[in-house]
Amino acid sequence: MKVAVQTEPFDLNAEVAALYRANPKVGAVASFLGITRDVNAGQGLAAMTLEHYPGMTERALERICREAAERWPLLDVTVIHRVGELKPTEPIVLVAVAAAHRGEAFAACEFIMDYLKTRAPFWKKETTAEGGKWVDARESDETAAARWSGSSQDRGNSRGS
Amino acid sequence: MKVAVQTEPFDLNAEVAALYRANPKVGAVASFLGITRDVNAGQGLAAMTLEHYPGMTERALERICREAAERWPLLDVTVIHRVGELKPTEPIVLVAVAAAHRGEAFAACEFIMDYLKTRAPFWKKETTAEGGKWVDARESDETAAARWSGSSQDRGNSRGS
Amino acid sequence: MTLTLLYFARLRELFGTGREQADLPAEVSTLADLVDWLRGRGGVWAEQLAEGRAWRAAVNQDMAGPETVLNEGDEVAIFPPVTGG
Amino acid sequence: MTLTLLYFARLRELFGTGREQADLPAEVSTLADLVDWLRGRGGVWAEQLAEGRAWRAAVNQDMAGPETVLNEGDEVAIFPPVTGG
Repeated sequence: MKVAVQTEPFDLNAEVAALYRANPKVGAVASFLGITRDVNAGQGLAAMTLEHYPGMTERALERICREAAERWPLLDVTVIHRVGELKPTEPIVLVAVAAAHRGEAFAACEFIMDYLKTRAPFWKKETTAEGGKWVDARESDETAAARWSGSSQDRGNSRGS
Repeated sequence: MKVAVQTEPFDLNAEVAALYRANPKVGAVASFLGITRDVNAGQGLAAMTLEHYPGMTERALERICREAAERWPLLDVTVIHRVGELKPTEPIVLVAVAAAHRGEAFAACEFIMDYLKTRAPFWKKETTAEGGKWVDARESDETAAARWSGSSQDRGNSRGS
Repeated sequence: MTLTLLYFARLRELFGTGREQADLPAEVSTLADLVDWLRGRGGVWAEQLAEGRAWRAAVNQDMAGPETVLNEGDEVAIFPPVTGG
Repeated sequence: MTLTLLYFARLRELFGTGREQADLPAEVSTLADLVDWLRGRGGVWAEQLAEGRAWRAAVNQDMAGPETVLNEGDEVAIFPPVTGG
């Protein structure tokens, strides 16, 4: 398991290869890349600045990954989240999950993203022509995280590679 | 949309970057990498050979991607499937889906994989110490594909990036 | 009616060919008829295409069922359930 | 009781500080008490931490609720709902 919070870009090839190269049991790697969107379609967003809570952020990400590993039979997990200033079309976050079969890899990857969005202390500030603006939390993110409570624990266990 | 069937390896970085670099509306890229597992954990699988039905395979993959794009608001899709001889821990297939938000990217990526597994004409043959053996189809793959029929069309539309 | 018949994977190996041109008698009009006619060759053909064996077929590169009507010049492929990914 | 208080993002900017040591009166024993005490500062404190405003808190780097009991030396962070990813 690897959890990192960093200002530098990451290398998707290297991060994903690290999950399957060393372990011949890996049949599936599901990954998610979050990208800085230019919501105004080129008209305004110059940059996004990400603030975090050093120490707690890493703990929260590690806890989220452990919870995923308790729910599904995972072989490895990597979470990298960038902080500081990011330009439009730059990757912000990578979540990559290795498993024997695809069902659990997909489910765990989506679970980790849903929890990261609501429980990991990061805050985005958009810089536009009019100045800086803190991004509001989305209620849909709370909804997405909430659906993993309750009866959905077996999701992804019954499917093939 | 890009669909390719090829013997050569592919570059995950380049393929994924092509989905988001040119389009500032992309906020999410969900991707799946299928890897040649060494099911005997090092004791036997020397290689996997993938056969396909040239012409029909590409048509089937394109149709699967179009179906995904009809179900979810996608911004781009790439599917690359390798054929020929593959060694353990080598990637076989890449499905990468770009969207504004993560819910639809995850759902479409998993949908495409589930359909690819049951409707795209590829066949795997394992070469072990005892000789060649065609891999049997898994019933769990039929089950995975079947769950997309019916009422699940809206899956992934209600969630954030 | 003349058809191009393609076989893949296990069936290609067992039938000893991946491609043939077949001249079919007039009573063959659907995919089910064609498979029945192929079974008539006996041996591995009868065995592999027997009732209850899992095989799939495509006509002109689209998945097809037993009732699919065949036409002069069609490309008909018969193969095991797919196992890609 | 002395606590380390941390503020992040919008709250850090509005409060004009990201970190302070606070000496609290004896009647402050829970997170709810602490927030009530901070509201007593008036101005942006009363405004941003008012009932109905969305804020979150962590005690010693774990998410915490109003009933969480505070102890000498605790690190208490107050911040807006998170927006990473």
